[in-house]
Amino acid sequence: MTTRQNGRPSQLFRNLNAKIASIPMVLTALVVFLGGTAWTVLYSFTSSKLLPRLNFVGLDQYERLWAAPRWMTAIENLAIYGFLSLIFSLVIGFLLAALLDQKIRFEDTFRTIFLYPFALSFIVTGLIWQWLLNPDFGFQGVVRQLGWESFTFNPLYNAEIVIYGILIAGLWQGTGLVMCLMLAGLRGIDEDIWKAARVDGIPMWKTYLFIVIPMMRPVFITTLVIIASGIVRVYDLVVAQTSGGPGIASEVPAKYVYDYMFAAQNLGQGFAASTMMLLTVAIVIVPWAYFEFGRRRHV
Amino acid sequence: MSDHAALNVAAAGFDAIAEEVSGPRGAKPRRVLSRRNIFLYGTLILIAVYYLLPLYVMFVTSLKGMPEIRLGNIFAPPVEITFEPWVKAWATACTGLNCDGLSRGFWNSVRITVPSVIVSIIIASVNGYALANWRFKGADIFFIILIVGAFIPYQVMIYPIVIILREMGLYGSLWGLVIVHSIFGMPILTLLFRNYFASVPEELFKAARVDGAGFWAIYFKIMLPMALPIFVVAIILQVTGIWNDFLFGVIYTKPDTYPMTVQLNNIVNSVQGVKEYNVNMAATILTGLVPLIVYFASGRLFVRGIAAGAVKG
Amino acid sequence: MSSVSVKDLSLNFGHISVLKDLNLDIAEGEFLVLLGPSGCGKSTLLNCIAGLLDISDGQIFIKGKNVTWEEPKDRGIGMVFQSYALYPQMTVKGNLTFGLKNAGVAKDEIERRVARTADILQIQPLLERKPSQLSGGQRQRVAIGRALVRDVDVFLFDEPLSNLDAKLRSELRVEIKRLHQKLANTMIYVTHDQIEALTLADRIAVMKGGLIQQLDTPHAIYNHPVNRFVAGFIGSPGMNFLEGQLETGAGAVVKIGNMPVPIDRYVFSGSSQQHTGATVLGIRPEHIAFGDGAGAMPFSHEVDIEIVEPMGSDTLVWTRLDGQSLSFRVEAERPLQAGDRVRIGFDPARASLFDSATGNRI
Amino acid sequence: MSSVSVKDLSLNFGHISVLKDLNLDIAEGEFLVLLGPSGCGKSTLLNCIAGLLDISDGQIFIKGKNVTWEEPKDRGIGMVFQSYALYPQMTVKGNLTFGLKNAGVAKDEIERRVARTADILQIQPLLERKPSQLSGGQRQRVAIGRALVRDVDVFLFDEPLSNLDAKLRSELRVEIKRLHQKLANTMIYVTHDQIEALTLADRIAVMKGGLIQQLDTPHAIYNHPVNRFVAGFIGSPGMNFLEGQLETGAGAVVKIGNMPVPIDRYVFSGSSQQHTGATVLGIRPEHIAFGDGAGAMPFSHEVDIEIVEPMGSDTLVWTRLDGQSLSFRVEAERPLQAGDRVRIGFDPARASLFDSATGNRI
Amino acid sequence: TDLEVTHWWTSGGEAAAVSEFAKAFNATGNKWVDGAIAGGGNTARPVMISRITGGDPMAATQFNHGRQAEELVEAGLMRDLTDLATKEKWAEIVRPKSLLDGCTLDGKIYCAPINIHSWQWLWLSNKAFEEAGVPVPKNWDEFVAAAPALEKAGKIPLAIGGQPWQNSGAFNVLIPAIAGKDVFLKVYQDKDAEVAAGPEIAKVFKAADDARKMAAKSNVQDWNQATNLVITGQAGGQIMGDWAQGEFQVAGQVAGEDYTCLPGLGVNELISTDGDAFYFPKLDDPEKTKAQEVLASTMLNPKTQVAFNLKKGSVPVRADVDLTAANDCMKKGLDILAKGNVIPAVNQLNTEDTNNQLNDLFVEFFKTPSMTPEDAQKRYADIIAAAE
Ligand SMILES: Nc1ncnc2c1ncn2[C@@H]1O[C@H](COP(=O)(O)OP(=O)(O)OP(=O)(O)O)[C@@H](O)[C@H]1O
Ligand SMILES: Nc1ncnc2c1ncn2[C@@H]1O[C@H](COP(=O)(O)OP(=O)(O)OP(=O)(O)O)[C@@H](O)[C@H]1O
Ligand SMILES: [Mg+2]
Ligand SMILES: [Mg+2]
Repeated sequence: MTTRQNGRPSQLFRNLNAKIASIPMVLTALVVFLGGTAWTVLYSFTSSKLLPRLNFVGLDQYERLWAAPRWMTAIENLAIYGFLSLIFSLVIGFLLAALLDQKIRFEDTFRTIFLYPFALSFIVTGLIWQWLLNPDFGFQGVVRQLGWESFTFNPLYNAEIVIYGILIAGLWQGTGLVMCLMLAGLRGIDEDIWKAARVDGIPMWKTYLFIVIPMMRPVFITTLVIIASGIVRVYDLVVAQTSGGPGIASEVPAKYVYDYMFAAQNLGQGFAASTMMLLTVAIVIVPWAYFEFGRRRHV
Repeated sequence: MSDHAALNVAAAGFDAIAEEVSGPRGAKPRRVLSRRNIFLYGTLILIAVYYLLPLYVMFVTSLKGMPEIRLGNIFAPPVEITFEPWVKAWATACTGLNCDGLSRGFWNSVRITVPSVIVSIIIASVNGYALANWRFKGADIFFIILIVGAFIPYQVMIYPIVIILREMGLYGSLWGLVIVHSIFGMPILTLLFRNYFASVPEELFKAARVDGAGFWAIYFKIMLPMALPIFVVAIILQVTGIWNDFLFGVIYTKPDTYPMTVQLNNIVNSVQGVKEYNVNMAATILTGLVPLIVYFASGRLFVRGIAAGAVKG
Repeated sequence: MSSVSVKDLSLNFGHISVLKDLNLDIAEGEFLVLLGPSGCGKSTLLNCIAGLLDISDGQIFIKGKNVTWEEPKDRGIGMVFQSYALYPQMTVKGNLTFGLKNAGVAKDEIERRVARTADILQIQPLLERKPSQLSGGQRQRVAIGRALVRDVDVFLFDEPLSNLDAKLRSELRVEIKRLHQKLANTMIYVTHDQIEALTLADRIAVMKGGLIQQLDTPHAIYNHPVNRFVAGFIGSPGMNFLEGQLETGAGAVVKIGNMPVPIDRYVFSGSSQQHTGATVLGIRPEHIAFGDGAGAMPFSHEVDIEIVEPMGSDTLVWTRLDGQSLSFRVEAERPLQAGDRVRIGFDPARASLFDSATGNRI
Repeated sequence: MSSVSVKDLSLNFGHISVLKDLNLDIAEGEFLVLLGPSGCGKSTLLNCIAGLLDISDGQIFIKGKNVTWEEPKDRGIGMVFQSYALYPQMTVKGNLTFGLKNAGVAKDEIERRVARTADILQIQPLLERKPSQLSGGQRQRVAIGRALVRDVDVFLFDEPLSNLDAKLRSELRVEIKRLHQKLANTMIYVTHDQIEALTLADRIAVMKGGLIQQLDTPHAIYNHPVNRFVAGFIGSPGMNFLEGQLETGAGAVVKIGNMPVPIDRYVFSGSSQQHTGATVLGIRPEHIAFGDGAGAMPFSHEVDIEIVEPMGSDTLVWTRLDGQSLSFRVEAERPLQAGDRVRIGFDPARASLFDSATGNRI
Repeated sequence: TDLEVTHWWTSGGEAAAVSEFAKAFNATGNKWVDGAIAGGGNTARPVMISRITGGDPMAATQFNHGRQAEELVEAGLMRDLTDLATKEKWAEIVRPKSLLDGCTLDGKIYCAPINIHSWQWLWLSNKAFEEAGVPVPKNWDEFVAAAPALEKAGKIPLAIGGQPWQNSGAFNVLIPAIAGKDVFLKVYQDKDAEVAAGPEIAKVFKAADDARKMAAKSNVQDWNQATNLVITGQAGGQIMGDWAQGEFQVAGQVAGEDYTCLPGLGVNELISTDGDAFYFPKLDDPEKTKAQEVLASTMLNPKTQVAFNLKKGSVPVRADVDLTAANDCMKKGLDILAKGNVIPAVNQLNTEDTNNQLNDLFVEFFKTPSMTPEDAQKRYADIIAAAE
């Protein structure tokens, strides 16, 4: 190893500019995300109320969390909402993209129509759909006015199905982006694959199902990350549409966190809840992120 | 042409003549109203109606008077068009003692959005560039943390960020808010930029290094001019995201500088007797107008940019 | 009966006319190569024949049947693509059988055909692998297999070898040739590599700008190109072109600068009398004699060697004649160096003359 | 003094060792070609020399100066990339001057150098165009110009021609050769095209798996490959390999099947006594005589023609000897057909013998 | 000097009341910068807390006094008003004394109480009962009995907004009304879980069960939307604090004529002494610090107190003001107050955490018909047992 002494400069100062330029990212990652998370986890073991204080109470906050019916409802809702919204966004987004990919006229117009809700915030989305689903003025009211008196479509006021009412709004807002991603993915598929399938006499739907979709794996993964990160954080939509009601039927974890941190002034409880959320996310995401971004190198 | 070939042509010519009379010729006829087209466009139009309905209802409602709303059908066009809700939403709706509607919030939103978009995009694009092209040791770890950070509910971070900003002495200033937006825009934007710059041929980067360009020279002179599509995507995402933000806007500003969304919330949630749906809808449309215009104007670029940056995992 | 026949085919993309009134007849069992520079419409023509593009005008017959409006799968064709276009998530076997299953072919028949195909292409050991686990050459073989297994009469190849490296390319070229000898199917093969065209084809259609320039046997195209474009496109190292003046009359000559090249033994396509004036004389590097033999040629001259390019099996030497660049081929063993002065010569009977203005052979 | 010198260079990507203890000395003004199959580490080596990759171990000297840890710009090199890597948003002139401006070269000096470079490469009319408005060959020229304008001693080329079509490739090859003759700079040129290597190189380094297999003149590499890999890699159409048994003693022979090939005139690299047993005999297609001359050769045999590949200037004929595939080259004019029975022969002195197990020349 | 004041009073009556403060403060030559945040305390409080802890505080901010701001005071972020209070003799003029106690920590006063609110009111629409053909009830039991008639007339018997605090609030009103003051104190002051699980509270749950059946059809969110249902005669009644009176007033309705108010639900005439208070975060700017004092004393100024409370529908914190302008309902309240029939406010007894748990429980109870009163009571007792 004589060469090592041959003036190999310190690794620290190689690409110094790149490192300097990355400081905002490094700080954000370390101080805000990692630090903030660690801070949150730490205080979840305390009985902090309005202000964070280090009076440790062990796992009390967690015990209480898992005994709280509202938390359980929130988890259940997130599971239903998350699962369905994942499935439906992907399916609808893909179907829309596939429709638009048929060399249709006015593609731009249709695409813009499907995409524009994405420009609106969840708050606005929630408000619109609250209004459309209002039993007196909305769909139900209109159908009843048309003479079908017994028609009932009242998701926001029926605890059993309220989460689906939120899902409708969420899908309306988000599928456009999914469509866009899928469309980009479809356009990236080698034209020859389509030709090969046509020569083989494979019907269109089979080509999509068995050939194209499996080829779009990276697009699906990117999309999945984007949708999933939105789902975990879903809050504004629920607040704007139902405020968690009726009762606690449409509570979600992020709202639980928020309410306990600020309304109930029980930071410890809020932090415990958010730690649980983070833990779940981490279990799913970290291995994936490592696999996806950590190991692969672009040559 | 050799004889051999000429013979072939002649022989084939005879076969063909008989068929030519009967057989199909030219482009395959395509009926405009084929079953496929009816299905395709039918479906598309139906879905388009579904997507447009809320916008339509908002718009129609905002042009009606309250009595008409209470009695009528939300889908019916207004019998009597009134612009009063718009005027009220923009200029006179009250929150507490402030009765100037959304008007004040508009410029506040602009003042918040413009620097936030610029700063967050600069930071993210430099990050993406450093990650894609200068891969120094450990960079990926930070990136993974960043990506995982995209899943953290914003609410959880309010406290830590309040503390961080307080320690930096930036709490309550515009720059504090800009930093917050940069932080929360960073994961997705960095991902976009990183993917985009990774798709730029590495040789270009190498050529620039041989040409003696350093980190910044390559960024500004080589990468930036080529990254237009992805910048469009980033700008669109950030403009809409920051414009639509409520949580940070309300926490990190003051009444004088409340963005439009906060005022929208105030108008919509300050119920005075009955809900004035028409004013709410007008206010909602007004607030959403900027992002909507951005989308309608640049949808095509958005799709192209997405294709360039987002899809390559 | 011709196997594939294209009549007055036109194809436009919007306002751009890509193929113009094209006619082509391919005999049963013939190996036809479509050769031409990039963008000349080769793939477009192939796609029209396959039914993958809707033509604008004209008719297409396959085995005497008018298939102008038929779906690709009903045309009795198999196609091999440049990028292989294998279904990446299916095994090799899956790739081979997917089309057959769709067509409802019976199970044991599928097995039989897969076995036969795998046998012909020697891909049995690969049947359970995914395309990503194959080398380029293996992928190409599987792509051919996918066409083969369909048991069709006409094979269409769209630059099937251009993604491979030179070594593999020459190996697979031989395999395709063997395959054709074994199967005796009609094959239409698109390439822009003239070596492939020359080695594989029964006949070559040289295309340019959506038109067929020349349709003939490799030999005819190589030795009697109808115009300067074809002459230059075929042959590597390429034909030398020398600008000159054709002077007919007593002892017709082409004057290169002030050197007269006697062309009385040249066979004009029309009558030589029609042509005088600016002419291009084309002569292939291997038809230029050098050293001892050169002096015996009807035309010979002394030149300075500029560049020597040893190519292993032989050596290409660059020189200038009347200031115009000229290359000739010598055996690898000749000890030549840049700067040497040597005598070269050629027989104008082996040359081609083209009209300077139109580029057509005269 | 050697111009570029690489000592014990190693490079690992993570756990994968790509270059292993590599040594290389390149003389002033030499044209060295790095040749090898895809993935063998050619580009990696070039990038190490250019300073674009951090090496794991070893040292690099350019003009006697240890540049192991220098920045690329400080190494006095110019580099030309496979994909041209022109800055798409700058004009040609912008591309040429970018590096000079970065280095703070004075304005009139920049103008002077650009003018000179444009002159050498004849790209004056293109200076104001954007790369997207250039043809492939023009882009390549600009890419070379970008290296040229830097006025450096060492040029690095990474497969600069592989994106071009065959015609253009052979033209530009000649231009690069001319350029080298004019500038007399040191050039290191990466390619996997053996024709390029043979025509351009003063010396060729044949690489495989991160190791240099043979470093020698084109002639030596073509005629005396050190192992079967080099032998097979160089030459197109490729060398024929015939498996056989080496039997030494009175009149050494290699037995191909039951045909004895006398090899008493073959020059062994070591002592022939050391070798017996399984041996591969390599013979190039152009060294196989055919027809009248064949009988006179030390070894000759009658074979059936399987495939005839006319390649324009000459024809490649495929046959079998002892069931093993064998090709030989004949002039284009010979009227041969598959199925013909002919006599072929060769002089074992022109063959190469390899150990079957190790592949090394014996 | 400009002072920014944050609060969440954005309904019609509330805004009118706030403007009285602003007018009075502006009259002192300063300027009231209004920082209303709509959406109730849950939206506004995080903003306030963040800004105070973040070091960019407003000049004054509303909090329900009680325990909400305790920690901020302990952290030294709030201004000590003791000097001002001594000078202006708050201890003497503010009644009941418990209000000032709520502002006091370690003998120092940190906030200015501005009104007395009581929760224990049942508001009834005379018009609704007229249309249903039944007399206006005089107490809870009559009200429950009248429910079927109201329903038949197509009216919602009881209007309750969907927000959690309205549901738990209604329940907390039912406790003293049905089970009496002692039980109320045992549960909330002593946190006696046994009582909470006992038969007295079971009766309250029965009543709550009635209430939720009557409220099944009320589809509104905000409390004032619910009040509006009563004002327009679409609903029979609403259990809501005295702030509802502001809405009746804004709508131009007259107590006794258009609507009827029953304190303590007409059963036990008790009222609580909730109240709003303003806190004054510490500021660096001495000008503003001085102005804060002016603001505090303006708020407690007798004239401002009257003007504000008349609009707000609450009772002034000082006894020495002229309330002849007060209406029927407010007078009833003043009477009860004078008699001393007061109970402490739930807010003062419970932490926000406990309140929030109660909110969760009752919003679920009121909106989930399948949840039995027994189950709910069990959970109720658990929450009381765990409360501090
Ligand atoms: N979908 C299309 N729309 C418009 N023009 C097209 C389309 N497809 C091909 N073209 C044009 O038609 C011409 C012929 O294209 P084609 O693909 O047939 O060329 P090619 O001979 O196969 O070239 P290559 O050797 O590069 O594959 C080109 O000029 C091309 O630009
Ligand atoms: N950044 C990298 N990380 C890991 N492995 C790499 C990287 N770059 C190259 N390699 C590996 O190093 C080996 C040599 O690569 P290199 O690019 O030098 O090959 P090459 O000889 O230039 O091939 P080609 O002719 O295809 O350009 C390859 O096996 C490649 O997979
Ligand atoms: Mg093509
Ligand atoms: Mg390489």
